Amino acid sequence: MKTTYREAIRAALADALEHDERVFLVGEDVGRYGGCFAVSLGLLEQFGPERIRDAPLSESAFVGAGIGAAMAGMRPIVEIMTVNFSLLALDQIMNNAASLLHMSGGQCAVPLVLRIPTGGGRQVAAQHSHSLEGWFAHIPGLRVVTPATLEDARGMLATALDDPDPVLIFEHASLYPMTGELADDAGAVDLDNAVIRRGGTDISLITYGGTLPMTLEAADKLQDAGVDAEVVDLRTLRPLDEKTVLESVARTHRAVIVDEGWRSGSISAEISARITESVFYELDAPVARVCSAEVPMPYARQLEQAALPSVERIVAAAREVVGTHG
Amino acid sequence: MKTTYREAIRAALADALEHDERVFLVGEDVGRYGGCFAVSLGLLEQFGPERIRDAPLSESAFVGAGIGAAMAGMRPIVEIMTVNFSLLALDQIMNNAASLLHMSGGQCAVPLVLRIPTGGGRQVAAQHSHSLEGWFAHIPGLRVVTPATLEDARGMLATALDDPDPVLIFEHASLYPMTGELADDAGAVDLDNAVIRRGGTDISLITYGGTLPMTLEAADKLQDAGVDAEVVDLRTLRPLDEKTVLESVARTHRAVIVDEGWRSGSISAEISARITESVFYELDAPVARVCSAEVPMPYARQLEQAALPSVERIVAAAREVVGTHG
Amino acid sequence: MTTTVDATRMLDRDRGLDLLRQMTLIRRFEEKCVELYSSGTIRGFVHLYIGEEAIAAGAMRALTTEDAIVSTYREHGHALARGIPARAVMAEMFGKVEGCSGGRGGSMHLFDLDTRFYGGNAIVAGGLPLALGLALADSMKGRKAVTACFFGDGAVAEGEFHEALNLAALWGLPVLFLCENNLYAMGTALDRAQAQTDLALRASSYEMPAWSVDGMDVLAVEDATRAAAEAVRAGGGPHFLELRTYRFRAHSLYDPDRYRQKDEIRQWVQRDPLSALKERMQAEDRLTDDDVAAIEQDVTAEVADAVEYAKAGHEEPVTSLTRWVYSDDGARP
Amino acid sequence: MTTTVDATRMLDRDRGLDLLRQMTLIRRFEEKCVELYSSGTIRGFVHLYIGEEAIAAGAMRALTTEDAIVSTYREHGHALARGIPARAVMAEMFGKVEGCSGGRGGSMHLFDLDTRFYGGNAIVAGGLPLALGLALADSMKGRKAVTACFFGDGAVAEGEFHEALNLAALWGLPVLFLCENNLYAMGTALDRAQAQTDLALRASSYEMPAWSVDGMDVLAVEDATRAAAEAVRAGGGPHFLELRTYRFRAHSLYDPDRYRQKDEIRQWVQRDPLSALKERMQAEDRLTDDDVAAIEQDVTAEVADAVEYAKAGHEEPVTSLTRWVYSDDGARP
Ligand SMILES: Cc1ncc(C[n+]2csc(CCOP(=O)(O)OP(=O)(O)O)c2C)c(N)n1
Ligand SMILES: Cc1ncc(C[n+]2csc(CCOP(=O)(O)OP(=O)(O)O)c2C)c(N)n1
Ligand SMILES: [Mg+2]
Ligand SMILES: [Mg+2]
Repeated sequence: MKTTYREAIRAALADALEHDERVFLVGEDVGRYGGCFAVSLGLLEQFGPERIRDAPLSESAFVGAGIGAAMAGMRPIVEIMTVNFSLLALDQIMNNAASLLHMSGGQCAVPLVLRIPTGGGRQVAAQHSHSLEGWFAHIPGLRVVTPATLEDARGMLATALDDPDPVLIFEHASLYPMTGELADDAGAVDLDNAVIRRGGTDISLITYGGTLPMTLEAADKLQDAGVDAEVVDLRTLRPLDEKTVLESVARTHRAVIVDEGWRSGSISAEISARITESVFYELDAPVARVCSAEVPMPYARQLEQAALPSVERIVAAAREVVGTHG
Repeated sequence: MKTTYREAIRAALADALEHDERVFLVGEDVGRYGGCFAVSLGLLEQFGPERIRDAPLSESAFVGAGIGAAMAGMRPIVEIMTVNFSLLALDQIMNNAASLLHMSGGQCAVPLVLRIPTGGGRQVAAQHSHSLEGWFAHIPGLRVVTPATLEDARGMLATALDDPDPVLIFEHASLYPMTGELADDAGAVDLDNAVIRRGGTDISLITYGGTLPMTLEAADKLQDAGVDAEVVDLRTLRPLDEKTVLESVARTHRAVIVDEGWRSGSISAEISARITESVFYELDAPVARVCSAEVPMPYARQLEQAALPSVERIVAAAREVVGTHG
Repeated sequence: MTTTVDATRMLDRDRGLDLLRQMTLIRRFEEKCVELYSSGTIRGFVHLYIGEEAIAAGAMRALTTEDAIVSTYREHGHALARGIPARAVMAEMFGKVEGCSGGRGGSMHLFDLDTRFYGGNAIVAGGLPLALGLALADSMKGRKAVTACFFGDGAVAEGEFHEALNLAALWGLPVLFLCENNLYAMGTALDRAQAQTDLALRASSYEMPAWSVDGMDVLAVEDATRAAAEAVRAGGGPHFLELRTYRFRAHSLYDPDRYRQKDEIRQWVQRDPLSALKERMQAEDRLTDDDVAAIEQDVTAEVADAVEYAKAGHEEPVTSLTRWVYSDDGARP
Repeated sequence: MTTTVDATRMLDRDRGLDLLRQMTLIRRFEEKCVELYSSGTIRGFVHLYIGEEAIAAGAMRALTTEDAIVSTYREHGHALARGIPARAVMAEMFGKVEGCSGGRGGSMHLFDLDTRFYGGNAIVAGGLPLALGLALADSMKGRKAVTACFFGDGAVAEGEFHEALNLAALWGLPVLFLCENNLYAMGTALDRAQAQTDLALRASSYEMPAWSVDGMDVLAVEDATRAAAEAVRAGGGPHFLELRTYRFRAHSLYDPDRYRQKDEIRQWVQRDPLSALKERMQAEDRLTDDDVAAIEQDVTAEVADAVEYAKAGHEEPVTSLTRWVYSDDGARP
């Protein structure tokens, strides 16, 4: 069936709401408005205001309420309109959602799902263009996933709802219109493994979320330049599927990490560090990174484009690493 | 003169308040109570309630007020009682303090100083033991410093106040009672350079803040074991003084990074990544890290001690890297 | 209590013409923005002020150049009424170096320190704490300035609203809170967001003088703002005005506006602040058709000029991408 | 309005003895904690409830086992009064596996899901949003439960307080907010933190029934809590009680308590809730010296037993350090 990333998530939401009465959706404008990215459009009519709950502008309160409801046996899906506003709920996320299970000696599990649109590229400037998913992955107790395909958009929610612990699903806003074929019986997918989206022998391009499409495109361009690149989609940023990444690098002996986060202290640094720690002697060249420039996102188009990862920057970095400047 | 880390900071505060009328201190219990770590004890009596301002429990409001006052030409020093509560002000820190200068095309500089006690080790459990200074260093627009000596405790504040941009000073709570000699004329110190606290030829131990003392102790232990370790104190986590770190590693060809932050996505990962990117061919062994276990801090003493970096763990990691298990 | 217009001032034709021109400029400027957005010249988020012009025009006329302004992402009207040249605002929408934020802010982040316009802020309620600080700085420096802080009804639910109003009242800061209550926060109606829908009552629970004003009546807005600002300036501590208004367009140029009844919109459009002022002036023989035509011509020319200026502006080279992340490169004031 | 004690109920001797025993247990338990803290057996932060016992004892007696509790870091009294065994609480203070949080929480994080005690929370106001969620879950599941949420006067300044009260009222959630107003947030007196010092008035601005209660009168607390809880249970939406009290000791065992007048403390100590109840019962011939002696003996034995139990408890091996970070290792309920 032909569908979009947006529709795939909506279908996953409808599924969950239909098959599990403990599930409900809460967030700003998820109901009457239909979601600021139209993801939940129509769900209010289908499931009613009890289960599709519009919340006031109170990020900390409704995220915390989701945590409390999860502790009491519900399976809340809380949407934070965009990651840019998640900072207002960070205390609830780190000090409660991520800590309660441990603080209570295993009593208070928090089966909460947070859906958080993320990413830049739409010229909405410094306060509305954050890519913080890799940053959230620093927090023990959380599971952080980044669907980058229609299958994952359709399948990660169900698995996240089955997880007894808090799962943050970061949806890159640029992916919502992504269109493609999806199996009619597409369903739950695992959240444990990174996946090799494209096999290759010369270099491993490691990425996730919003930058997967451009990384695949870069791999094609590299092919033309005689570089056979493997593309690894991390899918889950916490806990990292180190094994798949390390095995890929051990095969290709070279790696470039593509990450929309600001470079310093990004998840790309963690991956680079782990590669060095585990397969150092397999490396034929230093691990390289293609990240966002360390700047609050500027509005002007040419500046924003220069700040973000791009096919050109990925290709250049990869060629540098394989040493083929042909 | 004999003094403590706590007194050195208090002296720096008194100095600044005395010599610059634009300077004032605001935070929870900084006045009447004297600061929850007694750092500002006596300042209210000396400078009055206009300049030593007790704030209600409203982290977002008084941090934001500090930003606004800085924009209007004051030099506010805002104390967040501990880093554990800084999450409540993170929106103001990232979306305003760090972004306003850029968003305004260079018009709105924010000469704000945030003082933030940080760190674990006192058995105050999951919500009161965070070490997030390395995590804050991910944010462009901020300067993040971590005084680990009496000289830096005394001298970093003045330089931070001279900085036209926001500076976060993270004071590790375990350092407050640290006692030692300080020159009577001790004053401002630079915030640009990492410093080699102990010269060595076999391996570089790279650390900052609360873990500097144990790292120096570990270096002594290693000396006894025939390993001559160099100890680099980063001092500033953003922007990183890459040069000093890379030069040290280029000399010793081996590195262990010691960081109290949770391992995944910590600043130690960034340093490891930069070492690989820049001096890969100088490395005789993979870079190693000694960080905190990825767990919300447990209360029980033996568990907390096991979660934190320690002299033993540093020594073991260093010996592993130099391959001398003698 | 609702303020009533002092009739004697209505007799002032210049005042009426000034306000009419200001509101018309904002209206035509934004209509042009819609065009330019459709043609792809202006990008990002654009939040129109159409229907709410009386607030910016009336409030700014009651403030002095010493006063400071904190605004939101719906701030074209505030910026223009404060006196930021239409050229600089339009160039910002184009992302040009000549823009009031050097092209780095865009529609949601208009800044101009010459007029003490401390920017559009795109985090709902994020500007309130900044306003406290600006006011605190002014009072510590002995300036008699007022910090006027604009925000919407939706911001009232945020924790920062509560923290800021409490702190402003507690410290007696010279802040004038101007709440533009247009009855909706995106698709969420006021009564679906607030347990207490009387926002002036909400504010007065902080022991701060607060009252509601007809935000469609530019004269009422100016008078109320002047009265409140004078009280603040006189040391009366923070004051709060709820300005009752309505946005005639969708939340942003992204928004299909599915959540409002066409009837409701129609009724409010009948209270268009521009028409209201015109009718009032005409009824009192203070406005001729020629006046209206002159204003329209004048404003249309100003907007056209702004567009030309913006078109002719320069794109910042990507080589200076990381400029202004830190002040080292010259921003130090 | 302040509730008055219904005299007929005062005649119930068992009720008086029960409340007296409960308050005495909390008092002696904490006095023992001070000893153990000085000797280094108990570590970390310890916030004493001494002086405030009437609130925990009275409120918990008015709640049912179906109800849920959300507490703060000053929660020894809440935990004991809710029925968590002194043994489990003391073992937690010792950091032993047998502790009610497995030794991972300590004094500030006592948890017991068997009694629906959802924990001490050490972030001021951090528990309020959790209470909304518990209440929402109970109401969606059709349970007639009330979520009782304790917090201090200092929490009222936090943004989360505002967001939580608004949301609870807006959604009509079955939450009973119990504000323990002991006049200080660490060293900051109420009137130096709140522009609105009448906390019940502050709460009622959210259109929620709210009243103040003498928190030193255990009977008044129980009656008021019962009345409010019944109203909530009956579908009356959230209610708020301001419980006026005072902590006899410093904020924590770290605090030198420089900011309070000795006189003020002395006056409040004269209103010690334990003595107050004793005197009242004695005046009505409902209490003999033997009763008091029996309670003291009984409680002392319980505390001693708790200490023995805690001492005999086990330390979790460091090999299981990362247990409970995720549920995989068995926590899934
Ligand atoms: C903290 C935060 N949450 C969510 C948003 C997304 N958002 C932008 S405007 C808006 C509605 C604000 O409504 P209101 O305050 O009434 O202002 P109006 O748009 O009506 O002028 C929302 C939800 C945001 N910008 N900031
Ligand atoms: C968000 C946050 N800020 C600061 C602190 C530090 N702190 C712990 S208790 C406390 C005072 C709280 O006072 P109140 O709410 O009145 O409760 P009480 O201690 O009087 O029972 C403070 C400031 C904290 N734990 N959380
Ligand atoms: Mg609105
Ligand atoms: Mg208190």
